[in-house]
Amino acid sequence: MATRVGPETSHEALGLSPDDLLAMYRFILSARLCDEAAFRLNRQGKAPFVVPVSGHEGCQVGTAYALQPGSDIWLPYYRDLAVVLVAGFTPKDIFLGLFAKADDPSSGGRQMPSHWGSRRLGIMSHSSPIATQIPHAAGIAYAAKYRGEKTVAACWFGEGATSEGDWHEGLNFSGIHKLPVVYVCENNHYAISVTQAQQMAIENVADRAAAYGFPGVVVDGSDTLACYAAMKHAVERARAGEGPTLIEAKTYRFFPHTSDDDDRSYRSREEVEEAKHRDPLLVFGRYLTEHAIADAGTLDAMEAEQRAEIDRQIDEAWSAPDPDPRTLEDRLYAGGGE
Amino acid sequence: MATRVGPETSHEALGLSPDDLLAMYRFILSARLCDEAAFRLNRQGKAPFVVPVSGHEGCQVGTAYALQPGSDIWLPYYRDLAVVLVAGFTPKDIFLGLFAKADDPSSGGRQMPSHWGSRRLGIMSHSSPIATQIPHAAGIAYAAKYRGEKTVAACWFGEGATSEGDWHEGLNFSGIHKLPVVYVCENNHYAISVTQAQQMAIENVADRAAAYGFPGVVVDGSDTLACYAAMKHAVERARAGEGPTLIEAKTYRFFPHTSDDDDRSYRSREEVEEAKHRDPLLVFGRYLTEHAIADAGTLDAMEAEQRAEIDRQIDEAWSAPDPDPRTLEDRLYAGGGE
Amino acid sequence: MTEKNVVTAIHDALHDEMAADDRIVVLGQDIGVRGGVFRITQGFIDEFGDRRVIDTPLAESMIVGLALGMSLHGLLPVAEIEFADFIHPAFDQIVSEVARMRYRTNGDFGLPMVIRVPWGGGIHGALYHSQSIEAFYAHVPGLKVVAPSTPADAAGLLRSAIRDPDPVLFLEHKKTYRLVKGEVPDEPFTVPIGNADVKREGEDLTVVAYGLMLHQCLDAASRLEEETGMHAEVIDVRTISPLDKQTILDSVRKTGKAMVVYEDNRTYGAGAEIVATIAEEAMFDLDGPLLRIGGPDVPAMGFAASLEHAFMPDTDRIYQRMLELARF
Amino acid sequence: MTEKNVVTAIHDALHDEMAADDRIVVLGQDIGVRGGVFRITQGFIDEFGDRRVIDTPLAESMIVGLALGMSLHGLLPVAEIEFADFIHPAFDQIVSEVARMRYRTNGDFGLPMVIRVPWGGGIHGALYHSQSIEAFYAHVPGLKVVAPSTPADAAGLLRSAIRDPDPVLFLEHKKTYRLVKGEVPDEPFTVPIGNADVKREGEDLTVVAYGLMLHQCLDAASRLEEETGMHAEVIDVRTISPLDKQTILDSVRKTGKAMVVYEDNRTYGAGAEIVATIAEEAMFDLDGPLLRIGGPDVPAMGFAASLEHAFMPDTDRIYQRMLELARF
Ligand SMILES: Cc1ncc(C[n+]2csc(CCOP(=O)(O)OP(=O)(O)O)c2C)c(N)n1
Ligand SMILES: Cc1ncc(C[n+]2csc(CCOP(=O)(O)OP(=O)(O)O)c2C)c(N)n1
Ligand SMILES: [Mg+2]
Ligand SMILES: [Mg+2]
Repeated sequence: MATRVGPETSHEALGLSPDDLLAMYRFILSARLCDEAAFRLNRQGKAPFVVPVSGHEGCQVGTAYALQPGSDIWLPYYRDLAVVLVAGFTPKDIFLGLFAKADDPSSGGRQMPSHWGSRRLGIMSHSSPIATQIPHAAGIAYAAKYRGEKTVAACWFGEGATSEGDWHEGLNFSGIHKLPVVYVCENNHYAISVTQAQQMAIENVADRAAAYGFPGVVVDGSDTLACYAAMKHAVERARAGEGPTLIEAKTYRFFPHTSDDDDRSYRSREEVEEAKHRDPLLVFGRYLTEHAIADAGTLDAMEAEQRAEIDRQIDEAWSAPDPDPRTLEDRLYAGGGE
Repeated sequence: MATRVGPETSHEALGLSPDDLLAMYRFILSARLCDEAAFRLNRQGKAPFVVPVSGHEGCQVGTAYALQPGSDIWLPYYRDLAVVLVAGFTPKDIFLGLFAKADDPSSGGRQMPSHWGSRRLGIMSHSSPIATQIPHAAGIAYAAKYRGEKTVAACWFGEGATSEGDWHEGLNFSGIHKLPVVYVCENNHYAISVTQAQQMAIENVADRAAAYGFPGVVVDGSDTLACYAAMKHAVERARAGEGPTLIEAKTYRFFPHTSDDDDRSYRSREEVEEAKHRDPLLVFGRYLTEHAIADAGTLDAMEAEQRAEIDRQIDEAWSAPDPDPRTLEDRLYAGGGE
Repeated sequence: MTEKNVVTAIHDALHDEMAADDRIVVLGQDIGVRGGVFRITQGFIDEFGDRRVIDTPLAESMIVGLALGMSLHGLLPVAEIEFADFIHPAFDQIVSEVARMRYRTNGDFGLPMVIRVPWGGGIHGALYHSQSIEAFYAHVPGLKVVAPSTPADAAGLLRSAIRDPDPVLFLEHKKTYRLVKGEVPDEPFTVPIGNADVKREGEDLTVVAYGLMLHQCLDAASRLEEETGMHAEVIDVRTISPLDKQTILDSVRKTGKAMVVYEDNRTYGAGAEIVATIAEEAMFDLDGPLLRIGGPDVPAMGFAASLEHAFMPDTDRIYQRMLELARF
Repeated sequence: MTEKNVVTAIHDALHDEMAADDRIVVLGQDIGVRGGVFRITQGFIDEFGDRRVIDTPLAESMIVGLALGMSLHGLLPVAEIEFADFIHPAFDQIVSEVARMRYRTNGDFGLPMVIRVPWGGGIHGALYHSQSIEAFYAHVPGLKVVAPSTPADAAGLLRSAIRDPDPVLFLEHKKTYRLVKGEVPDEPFTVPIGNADVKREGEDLTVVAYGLMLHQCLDAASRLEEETGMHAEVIDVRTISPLDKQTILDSVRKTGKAMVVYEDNRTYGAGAEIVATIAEEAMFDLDGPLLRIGGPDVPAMGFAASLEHAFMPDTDRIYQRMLELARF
């Protein structure tokens, strides 16, 4: 059975400085503001397709912040806007993708928005088919171990992804070889409209870790520090050669699945409003003020400054060039076009 | 965690009559003799390909005997010679398949030997790709429940099969819908040469049932009655609408994987000989004599009579006609050729 | 007769079949309260209940394997794969299991079942929501592959597929869903699987297509008539496998010129078989080159409008090639 | 030069590459102490250890996905699928992931990796140990598909595949493994991917083939010469994708007659693309019909010797068609 981590009370115990906490808050805030801007642009007809993150920022930043940018490997899925911000994406990078511009670092405008990737940042490119990145994470972790590195691979996915065969096959291999990989399930209880009860007969995805011989951990996804604590421990285990961990963060998606979805058909407005009481942005903001890391004024100032900065970067992204149709057949194979 | 069943001491407690016990012994014996004959024919060049059962007969007959021939559904895999005997195959049916004759009930000589199937007997046809029949079992069980039948679907496979995505996907769905299906893993600790330790990081396959919300049971595969007891209980649960069970029978394969395999490269002769001390045929024979169900003489007589009968049926099968090459393109679609 | 778009035609035909035969169940992702991402099963859950309208876990191989099992035990499953791009995990179940059940049992078992799949580009779907998959499955003996292009054909072929004793892969081009409208008979009519259809008669050249490309070819053909007075005969393949060679060859023998148009990657695509068939069986009846127009050999189309547009064979390009060929 | 069969040629080339570059790892089922069911990795586990020779669980999608991850992180994986018939569960990983990594990242990521696959019939493999799979993968942009037919080509192409910056599906015909022997250079030579090879020169007709069929065509060609004095030019496709059109078209333009032979199900098979290419680009150079010989459109071959024999295109049938065409 999976263990539970948190609620986390003290950041000192986790070795997090006030600056760390402010940096984490800034990532959460910035992801939230990118989301709002993306939907605004969608309504303005400037962004045909948006994948929201709102509600997931806490568990994304909490887990991602425990990794080592530059050396560790990130395998996010489309929901992970906040993860890639921690990994090194700028809001401009996000919007270059949203507008499918030639300079979109993930795919040069070839993939849908939110299909992240960057060799430079160690963010592995993923596709739309769900759960295919799970065995990739195992392969990367195997290679890292083989090469004697201290690298850890971290892989994020939703609870729906756990139903795919690839998920099972990838976790099984990771357990057999005690690979340095951490699997993070962002359980928001819906796969588009399919409920968790229709997806699996169990309450905790983390309980499945037992089937693969490694620990499973359940954590409150709106408690950013609890997520950090769980991830920090899992990353330490992985680096120490003790093998994988499956972390399940219970979270909630505040917006429809994507800008193409209408969630009123499958969940009540009351349920959605109720969930917002555990908004990770509020919860973490409260922690900062209560622990005198920052006062309300500082946070408001940060928000204003972030807003302005993001709007500036959106303008830059918007005015960037579109992909040249003559590049359509380029880069299918090495040396194929520049 | 999986529960353990057995050792089973009293057949009365299981509602098995002496005749039942003798029938079960006959199936085990007959499967064993078919195996020996098949290898003899292989050496004589009359059977190009043989898949042995020896070692597995106890768990196969023990589990299969708890089903209702005629109404329940069988989804065996290639190792399950004894299962299909219980389901209604005659030795002649087995050898018609071994010789790839036109009257082979499974495929008319189209499939490899031991790829069982018979609509009349409710044995679902399977292919060579491992684990594909797992979701089929779920679909059949769903249909049976939908139609309000009391039918139970039983599905057998090796521990290697549990690594395939289809295995995970099929069990997951079965658990969600509490389907009337029983999954039986014949864990002989090898997938050809791949050991269980290379296949999974856990000791008991049955422990994986917890990931799907239904019970897992571990049983000694050489204890035929223990296997029967576990299956009987699982079938009752299924009929009562309480959902699936995963039974894991710990067993051993006495011969190479197939007549094409050479197992000396991956396991010691000592290990094989050691395993034969728990030969289900001996164990069950001992039970019969110790409980005065039959004396040694009766069992020897039964063996002699079985041997003669099987040889007779082998001769019939051998002299049956080969498939007519002009039927090559028949029965691809309904109405395509007679 | 009622005018409908493709979505409504499929929705209504599926609905009426389900209402008439409770062996029919539908299964797939988001087909319940959500009514399917393309709204094909809108309202089904309320009318037929969740035992007949099954929201499955996120596992395509399982969806197909489950449907197979249901079919073996007396149901008539109609499975939906949310997008053609996501059918690939089910490749083994379809190729090794579904397509082979009857053949491998020498006719002992049969598998009446339908797999519905929204496919094709032109909807801003990028690399993984735009793919054509017909070439992979048309090559699989034991599986029938249909690809209607009009509301009436979609309704009639879906009924035939559901009533067929063998498995049918039913391809619905996403771009035609709401774009293409047409008259659909109100009675439960069927369109036979295995028959191509001459959608426009002509004597100057033969154009063979299916899916969205059929409509682009029809547009190009009208333009050809308006601007040059020449007449292209446009054939809608409709059933990709088994291929209706006769209808295609009869037309080619009549016009003496042929071109094949498809959206999928050109090389080793389904159009190759059609061209090869014409070359093998009617080469001496040709008095012009054999032309093929297909998508470029890159993975589907990019998300950027500029890339998507550059990928799709467009009416103008088709028209130009028609003109060359007709003038040849 | 040393005479070797195909198994030894592949074993030796793979061994030497691994000895020279420790980024290379092999993974698959039973490739460790068992040495692979066809003995390609015989002895590797002892020499290279179990970190470089990985016996995987029974999960093909995972094998391919794992290799992809290894390649992304600096290794050069050579994955083995035990039989081509069992590659289908990995279809999604190959089509959606392996083949698209470079394109979808606009060149940011590359995937040097090889997937070795024993394929083809004639070995009593029945429906699920005899399949041809080239048609499915040749159609996938981003993936290179090679199918050598001789020991030397197998060794040379395997080295090229391992050194290629992009993913290569490496098809090894099981029947040729021990049947076909030939001289193999002892130095680490390579055979370029993308070049077909004229295995026998001739001026009377062109015969295009690969795999086991190549050898049957060569036999038929010698018989044609002995019995009629006519000369067939036999082309070994070697790389199915990207297809070497030039070599094929040059030959067809020279001989004016062409036939394509393959073992796979005929319809929508790889041969269709070759025939279509010849029809589109060289029709006016032809002075005879375009012929195609392929396997029947049923799922692979039956286990019964009578059924297997009836399935495989045999030398005699190939010879008869050659004769007709040459005489045309
Ligand atoms: C193989 C595959 N099948 C179906 C889809 C369509 N699809 C896209 S997202 C999604 C739901 C995923 O849910 P979950 O894994 O819980 O992640 P969430 O969106 O809830 O964060 C589905 C079904 C897909 N992308 N890939
Ligand atoms: C998908 C697939 N991959 C590989 C194989 C080759 N193969 C045949 S049997 C086998 C081992 C199966 O082991 P297990 O499931 O434990 O059953 P056992 O033979 O031990 O009874 C393998 C790898 C196959 N048949 N199908
Ligand atoms: Mg979810
Ligand atoms: Mg086993």
